[in-house]
Amino acid sequence: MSDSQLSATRAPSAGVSLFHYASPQTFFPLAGKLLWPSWIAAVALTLAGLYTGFFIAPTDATQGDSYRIIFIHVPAAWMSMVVYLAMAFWCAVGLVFNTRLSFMMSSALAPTGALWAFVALWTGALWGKPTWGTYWAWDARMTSELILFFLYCGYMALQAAIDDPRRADRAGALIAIVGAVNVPIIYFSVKWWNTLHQGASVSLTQSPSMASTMLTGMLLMALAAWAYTIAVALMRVRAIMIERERQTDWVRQLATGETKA
Amino acid sequence: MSGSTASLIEVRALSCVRGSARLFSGLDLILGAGELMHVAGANGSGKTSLLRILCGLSEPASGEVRWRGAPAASVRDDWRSGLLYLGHRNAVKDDFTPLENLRASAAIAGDTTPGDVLLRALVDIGLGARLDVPARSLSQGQRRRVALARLLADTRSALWILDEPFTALDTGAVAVLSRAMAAHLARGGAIVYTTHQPVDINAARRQTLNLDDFS
Amino acid sequence: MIGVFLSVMRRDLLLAWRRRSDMLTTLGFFLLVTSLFPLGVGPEPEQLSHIASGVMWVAALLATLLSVQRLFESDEADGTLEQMLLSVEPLAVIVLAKVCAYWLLTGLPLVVMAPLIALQFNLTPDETLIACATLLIGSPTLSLLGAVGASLTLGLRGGGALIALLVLPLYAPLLIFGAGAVDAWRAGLGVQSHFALLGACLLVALAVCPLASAAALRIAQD
Amino acid sequence: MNWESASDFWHMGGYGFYVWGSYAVTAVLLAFEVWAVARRGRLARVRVARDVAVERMDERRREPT
Repeated sequence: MSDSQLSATRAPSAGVSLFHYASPQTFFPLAGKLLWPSWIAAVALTLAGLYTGFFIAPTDATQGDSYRIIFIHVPAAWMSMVVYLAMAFWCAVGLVFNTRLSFMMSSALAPTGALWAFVALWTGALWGKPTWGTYWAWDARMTSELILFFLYCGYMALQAAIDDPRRADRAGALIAIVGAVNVPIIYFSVKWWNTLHQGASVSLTQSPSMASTMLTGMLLMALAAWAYTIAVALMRVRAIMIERERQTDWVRQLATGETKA
Repeated sequence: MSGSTASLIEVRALSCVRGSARLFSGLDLILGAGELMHVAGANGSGKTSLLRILCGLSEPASGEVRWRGAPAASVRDDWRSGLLYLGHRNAVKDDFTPLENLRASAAIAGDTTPGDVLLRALVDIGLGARLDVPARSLSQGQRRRVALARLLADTRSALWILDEPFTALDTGAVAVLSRAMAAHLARGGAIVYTTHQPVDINAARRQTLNLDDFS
Repeated sequence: MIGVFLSVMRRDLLLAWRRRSDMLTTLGFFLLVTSLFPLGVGPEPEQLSHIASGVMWVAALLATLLSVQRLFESDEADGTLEQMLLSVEPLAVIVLAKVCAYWLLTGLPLVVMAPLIALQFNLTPDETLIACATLLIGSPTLSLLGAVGASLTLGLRGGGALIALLVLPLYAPLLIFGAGAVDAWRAGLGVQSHFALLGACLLVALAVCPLASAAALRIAQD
Repeated sequence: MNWESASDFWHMGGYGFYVWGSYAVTAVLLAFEVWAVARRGRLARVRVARDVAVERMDERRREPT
């Protein structure tokens, strides 16, 4: 029962030098190089996914064409969880190795994760109306998604409320990690509650009529969502780096165009 | 008192950033047994920030703090048990009497000084007549004395870190405190303090650190 | 370690005793909120007994949220928190002592008052017992999670709304397990699993929350 | 090919509102996010460039004295 492990991690670590790209200065140009491939992949995969989803995948026997919402709903729901885990991962790395860049990564991911959670909720509601006859059912997935959305909001609100960037990073990291520990508990509890109160809900992905082309469309869209998330997070982390490091020489040279990145 | 090196606390290439302002940088200091260090500097030069870094409440932006020759973060428990910090806030509860306050502070610090020593300290610092009065009805200077009584009762700490200890004290209390500081130095302890009023403390070895030189 | 735990707890209890009237605020809030529900949803006994445990749990949760944000406030304001951070004793133990004192002052009274509310909401004696037992096991977890929120938002503007946003999502599982027990009992199902899960939550919170809260306090004071 | 005509496509088997409601809102949100992030990056650079320019002006002003 000692907090010395936790507080000891705040000391500068000798291991930092191992992470070559952990310094904002070296990561900035790398992020810039990765940006265009990510955007191209995002656009290409989206086009391929939409074409497969709308023109190749057949109409579903039971749900009709309303099922085509899952091409964004399912990837959005996946991404909202993946992004939260990625965020918590970067926060943990930041706390352990004391790397500023990790905290910047997690702040860069949060708004996109919240966006995906919102999209999952929105499309879930619009899919629920024709399928369940109601926009909002207290279904286990939808309820956990809603709580996940609130977790994102809490993380961002906490960071926004703290002026000192170092305190904002660390306090945000702590709540992100506590949240990540809680996500499985929340999902389990909501699922458990749900089975007690009503019958099992219609499952989106386990529908027996799921044609392989439908699955292909969904996977393509999921990959597109990955690419988009990477691209937009890289863009945002570059902006954050400039904002946070505005007093350093490399940012000043960058902004005045004296060296190209 | 383990540790073979002479220095009690040592700081290398320290810099401190608060918000977006750089308070000081490139600061080195070494403090050994029996030494008194007065930290001077203009308002906002980072005196309080330096003291908080010295006791581990704040992390420096860069640089290193060493305790008895070892990196302070690696000997955190020894570091904490070897120092006594009094900030400009008194840590005195309005609803407690002076003695209750002193007992609570000792308990929080993990200090097992017996009750009669604490009582003696309160009497020595001139609060003998006000032992049963809640701190709420004490004057500003008397509340400060409640906090400072910890120093008089302390025999455990090697380093005292005092942020404006003389503020709000009358001449009698200043004399008591400076005697206590001199006695601590004579015992082989060290003191880092800030002050706005010139106070003569009897010390064999003294240093003055002006933070304006490092801004 | 036990010494510092007991003396910090005694200190907090004594301080609260010197300001007895503050203790009643949370309890008053709890009773008031639960009493307002029948006015909002109508006085049908059947309906009231159906929502009783949910109402009690939501009220307990809000009452905790309202009071827990002051947990570290006065210690921070007068500089005691700095001394706690500098203690030789582990900060997590000090935090745990404070949370225990806090629970005795705010959580336990709610549990004691719960039968009164159960009476108002037309619960049978069995159901009352179950509702009180869930609160007894669940409210310490509310206090522990609340302490993490309180230390993260210490000294921030808009702390009240922020702590709600941070902590309420984490309260969801407790609400489900806690309020669900009475429903399960009424449906003729066993309530063992509810209590087991509430107990598991409490154990996890006991292990994790004091450490997380201690880390958050160090961050807040940096 | 699933669709007879463009209007058939927009009709989406009677589920046009739900399907296009989902896709449109998602598209708008993503577009907004990209715009906002690009703007944030641009503004950050502009602000740093301005700070540097102000500092240089200060230096130049001080030089003659």
